[in-house]
Amino acid sequence: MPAIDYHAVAPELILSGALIAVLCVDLFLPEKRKAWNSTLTALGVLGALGALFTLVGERRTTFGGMFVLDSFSLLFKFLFLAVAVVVVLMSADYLNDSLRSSQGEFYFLLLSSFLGAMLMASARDLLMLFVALEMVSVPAFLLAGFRKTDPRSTEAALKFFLIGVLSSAVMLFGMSLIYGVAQSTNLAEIGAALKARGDDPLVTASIMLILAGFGFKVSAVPFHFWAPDTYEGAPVPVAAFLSVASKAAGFAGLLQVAFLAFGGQTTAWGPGLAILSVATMTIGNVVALTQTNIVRLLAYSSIAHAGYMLMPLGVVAGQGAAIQRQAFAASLTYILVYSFMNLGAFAVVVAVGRKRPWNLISDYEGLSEREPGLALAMLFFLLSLAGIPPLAGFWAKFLVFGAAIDSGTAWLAAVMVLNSVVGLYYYLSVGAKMYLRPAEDPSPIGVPVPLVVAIAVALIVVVAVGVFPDFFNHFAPGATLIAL
Amino acid sequence: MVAVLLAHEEAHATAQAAGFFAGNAWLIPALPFVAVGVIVFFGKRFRGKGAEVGIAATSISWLLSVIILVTRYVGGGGPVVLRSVRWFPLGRDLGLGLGMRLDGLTSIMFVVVTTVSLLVQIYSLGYMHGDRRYTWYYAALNIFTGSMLNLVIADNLMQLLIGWELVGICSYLLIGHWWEEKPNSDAAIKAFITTKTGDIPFLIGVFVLFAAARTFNITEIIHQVEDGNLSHVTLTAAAILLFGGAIGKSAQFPLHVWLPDAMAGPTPVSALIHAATMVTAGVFLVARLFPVFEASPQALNEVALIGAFTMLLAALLAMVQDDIKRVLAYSTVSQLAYMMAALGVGAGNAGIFHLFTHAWFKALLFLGAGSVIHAVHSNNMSEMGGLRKFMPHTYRTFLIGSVALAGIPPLAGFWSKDEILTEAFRVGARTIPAHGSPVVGSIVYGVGIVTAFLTAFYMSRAVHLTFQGEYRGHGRPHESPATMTGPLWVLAGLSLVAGFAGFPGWQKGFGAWVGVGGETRVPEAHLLLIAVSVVVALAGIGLGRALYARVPARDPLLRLGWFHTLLVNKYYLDEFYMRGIVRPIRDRVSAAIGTRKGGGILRYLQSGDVQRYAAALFAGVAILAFLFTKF
Amino acid sequence: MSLAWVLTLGALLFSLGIYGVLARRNAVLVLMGIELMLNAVNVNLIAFDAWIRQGNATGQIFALFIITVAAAEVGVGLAIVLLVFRRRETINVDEVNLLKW
Amino acid sequence: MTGQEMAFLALGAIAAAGGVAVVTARNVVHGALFLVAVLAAIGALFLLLGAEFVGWVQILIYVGAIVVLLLFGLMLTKAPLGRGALDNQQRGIAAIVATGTFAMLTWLVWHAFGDERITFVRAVRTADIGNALFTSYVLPFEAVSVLLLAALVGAILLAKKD
Repeated sequence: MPAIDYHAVAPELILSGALIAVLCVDLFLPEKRKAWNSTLTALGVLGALGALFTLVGERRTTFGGMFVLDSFSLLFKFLFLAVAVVVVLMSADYLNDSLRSSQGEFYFLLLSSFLGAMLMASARDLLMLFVALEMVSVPAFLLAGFRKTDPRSTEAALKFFLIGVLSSAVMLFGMSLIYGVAQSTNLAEIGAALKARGDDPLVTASIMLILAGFGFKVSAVPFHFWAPDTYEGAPVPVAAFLSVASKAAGFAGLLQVAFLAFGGQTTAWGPGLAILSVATMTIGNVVALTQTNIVRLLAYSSIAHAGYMLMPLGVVAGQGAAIQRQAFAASLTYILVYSFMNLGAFAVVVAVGRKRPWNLISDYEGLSEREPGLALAMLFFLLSLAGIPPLAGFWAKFLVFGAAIDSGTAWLAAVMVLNSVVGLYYYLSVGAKMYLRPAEDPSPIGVPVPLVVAIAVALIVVVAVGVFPDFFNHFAPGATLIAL
Repeated sequence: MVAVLLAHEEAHATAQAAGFFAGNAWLIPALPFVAVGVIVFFGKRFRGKGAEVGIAATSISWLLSVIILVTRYVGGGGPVVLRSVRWFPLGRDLGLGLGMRLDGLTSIMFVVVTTVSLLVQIYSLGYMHGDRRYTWYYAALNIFTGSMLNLVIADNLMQLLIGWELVGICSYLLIGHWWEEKPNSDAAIKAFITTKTGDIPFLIGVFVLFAAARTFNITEIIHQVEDGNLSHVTLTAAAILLFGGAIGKSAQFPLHVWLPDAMAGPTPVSALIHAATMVTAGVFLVARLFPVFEASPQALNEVALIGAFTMLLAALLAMVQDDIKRVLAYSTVSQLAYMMAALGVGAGNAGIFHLFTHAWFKALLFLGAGSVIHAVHSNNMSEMGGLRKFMPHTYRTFLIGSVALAGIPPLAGFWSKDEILTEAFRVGARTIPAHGSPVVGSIVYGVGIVTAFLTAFYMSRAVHLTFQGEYRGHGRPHESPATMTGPLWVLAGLSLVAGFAGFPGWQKGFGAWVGVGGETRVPEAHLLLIAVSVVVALAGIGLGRALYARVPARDPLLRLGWFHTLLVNKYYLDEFYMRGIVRPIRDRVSAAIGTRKGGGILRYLQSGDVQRYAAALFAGVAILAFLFTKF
Repeated sequence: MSLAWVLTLGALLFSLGIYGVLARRNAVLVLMGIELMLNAVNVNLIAFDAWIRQGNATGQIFALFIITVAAAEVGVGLAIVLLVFRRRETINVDEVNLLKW
Repeated sequence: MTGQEMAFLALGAIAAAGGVAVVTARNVVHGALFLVAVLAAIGALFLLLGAEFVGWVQILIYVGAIVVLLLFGLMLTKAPLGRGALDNQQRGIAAIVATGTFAMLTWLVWHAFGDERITFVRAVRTADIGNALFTSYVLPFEAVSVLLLAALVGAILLAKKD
């Protein structure tokens, strides 16, 4: 029996402890003290973060190769925990209305989902990947329907659930076939077995079924339809969680599967993903142009960004190690940067939603008068999402662009540039509303401290990374799964 | 941050030899940005609400600019100073840096930008006094100044692009400064959309150049062009695409429509951004990448013809405007077109010389108009008249600006305009070798002469309608305070003398300092051509005087009949864009993808029916299967 | 016994599940379709497991996990369906379309 | 044809026919009962393939728990009867998609595994499964336990009236 490396799983253990603690403590909290749940959750996340710091630079394998701790998984775990902190900060105020009494369950489910995401980053086995994926999804289905009295919220949960379960069934079918072909569920062993086997239509079909499952998770076209409906209906912090942590978890899984298990089949999935990414960014951006609801706009924008993140994976087909590494780093960096800018935008939406719960874009008219700081922060997030230098989003796009150019697929780079211009229109139209239109109701909104902190964290990352993009060079290529 | 950047510096050898001021020219764009930080965070605590911070920073930048220009370039030029820090290395050969390329062109632009910015900021002390967003206004002006200076100093296209976008954003923000009134924010949005239309080809052009040269560095790109490493087709494509951006930014036909509407912004902003600096960015871009354009006669001809067409088109429109700022706006479009046309016929130095002189008298005219508007609270010349008595300083300076613009010697406009016309004539007459076609040279000369006549006419009209005759407005106008008239006199002085910088025959004159595309052609005087220009200008002024000396009850231009109607309606271009392009595209796009109102693909797919989503999911798997297995 | 026959049964159940998911409007029937698809996966896994004859029975364990997760999903799904029913008086999924475009 | 093959054919026929009945039944309760038949046949198939423990779990959990849950769901939501009430408009598309998927998957598996036979089937002892579950697979096992807890808590929260 293999000894268990408890240190390697310490962050996950702390997180599980925290979620059990939240569930139990909540039982004894009087109605007035329910807000303590958020403090407890935040402490748990910070504890896990602390444990994670002790693991920096380590490379450990435990549970028979099923759980691997390396720079890749560390990077994602830091991301997930940082996102968790921000989401908890966002939720603290949001939950103070009708949802007050079920705060304990909310944080419990949120932590379970984050625990799944943490496991996802380390999962090097199809079985583990599947369990982690479900662990991210199942609590998220429930969270999406958390506003029980709001028919839009229940509808969001239903759609999310049906499409989610359906795509995991599709993915599982692919996994079962891969298991049959490779006779193993370990990603590295699958990679070796598939390399030996060569081209086989069954293998490509299975890969495609598995990619469809991840396509749902990262909301790539045409697996994206649930996303706008669900984001709009779900509580805003949950939408933020879905568009950031859940999507990043999907990418964590996708990158591992693509490079570890299917690294020998790049010519089979590369071109397909390239076309998928083009469709994703184009449809996301074009449809975003017509939106009137800010959350829906951000949903389509997050679809478009999934396209940008997928693009590096689309250019690796038949490329050498250097390009593969570059593409990998580009995708990874994009996910990191996107997470913070999108989270920041959602945090602003939560803040504005305090007064205007319908989240219409027209609610942002004159925001610069009502809350100058909030408007400025939102402007920064929007500009970063649009890829305006010198903010973080620009560098992310630049890296992806560079990967496309260096791999000789300049047409993809051109499509991306055009898409960025389309994106600029709708991001800046929100900016123009904030700065160039009068406010209907000029009274200030009042942003509570946790939200200020959440926005500040995101803003600092977006601006700091924008000014010091070199930051990435310290770890992004180092976080290369592919030992090339 | 600066310190960190310097720590990683990869200084070029020239930087050491350049001397302190030139070596540290990066301070010039950096200072306004520092000021922005101070204004945004502490501005309201200052006595002057942040204005003094901006003015102080810009003054230092101005001083540095002048020192650099005088010590290095006046009297025959100095070596190009290159210096850069790597900002973000990437991949095999991608990489971005912050860099500076200090040459004659840069230092001239520095002086233009900082001087006008400084004067405008001083002027705004009076003009914007008591504005509700006063502090923010100064912050925006300083972001603009810093960004424009960054655009000018940039040694690579990415950095240039950053400046390019930032000045654009500042421009929209400042056009919409008084956004409480809807037309103002509409104008800002129109400016945004129109210039962005030009920016799309511009972006693609940058990437075409990058893909071909595999570098963003301007100096290296130019070297590669000169070594003949890049194919003719690539360069033509790149040049034409890049020119798209210049058309948008410098308001050339067919994207000129945003500039007149941009007059919705505060008048000092118009003087700074929409007359003297940002709109010249397009001209600057062509000059900066002149070797790229030079390598492609087709592209050069396009530049020249667009310029020739725009100058006439806009000058005609300027004749029929009642809003004094719109007269000046169309005049700006027309004069920018002169600069473009000059570049198009290969006379880069003449074009930049005109940019230089134009900045002074056009900023002067705008600020003068602002002073008038400040006094009578209206933009319409039909509500002015007789202001000469009430506002002597404004009148005199405005008159100087007008005469300079009309092209009467020895004022500034005469020298630069005449140099452009002479060069165009000589290209047409084949007396100098040119890259473009001689026919194009002749066209530019011919249209240029007609435009010169029109320019003199509309300025004469504007001066008469505004300052002569009887006052037709409300209340009793009064002269503006010294913070406003002071800058007017400074600019008037510059408008009087700036032209001598390019005195024909002066070996070490303007052309030698600037040397667009590395060329230092000494301007030559051609007495017959000078005589023609002067006669034409005097004729224009005379006609204006004849028609408007006594303010007629009915505008005599109405006698032009249908042509007048056409002009008043701006050739129906706005309607054409709206009905012919914007609306059909918008309708078709929204019909295709579907909006909350219309039907379409989106309405079918994103129908809200989750099982249709599921069907699409399987369709996706099928498409993937097709792509993957390549049946 | 031929492996491909068992796998064909898996493919058949999977396809029937797809039909159920796409064609049924009652949410509970849609869930049944999904159960069919998951069972198809289990059939594949067990068949491969028997064919591979490896000591650690990975396929069987995978199938166990799928059964467990499927149970959890059905629980969650029914809770959501009940919630929808309480708000809308219907569980026909094609009538639940407030959110669109 | 061996006995094992005959048994497989019989069970496969039950599962296939039951599957068709599940997705076409006009009465929701009948649909659920057909599902029981399919699941039981699959459970038996697992036993046949030597997966004893999984076979019994299949029958216990699916038939004993999941179907009962589904029936509760049907009862609580007053599901109507009849094809029009149970099927939506895209039946044709669904049929095409399902047929296409079946054809493609069948071709793929026969192409890849047409010659392979399950020759020797040894029953895996339940003890071995348990051993594996609590050694190499203990991490996913624990993870699934958290998942079940989350599903439980969340489902109760959503389903309870308040």
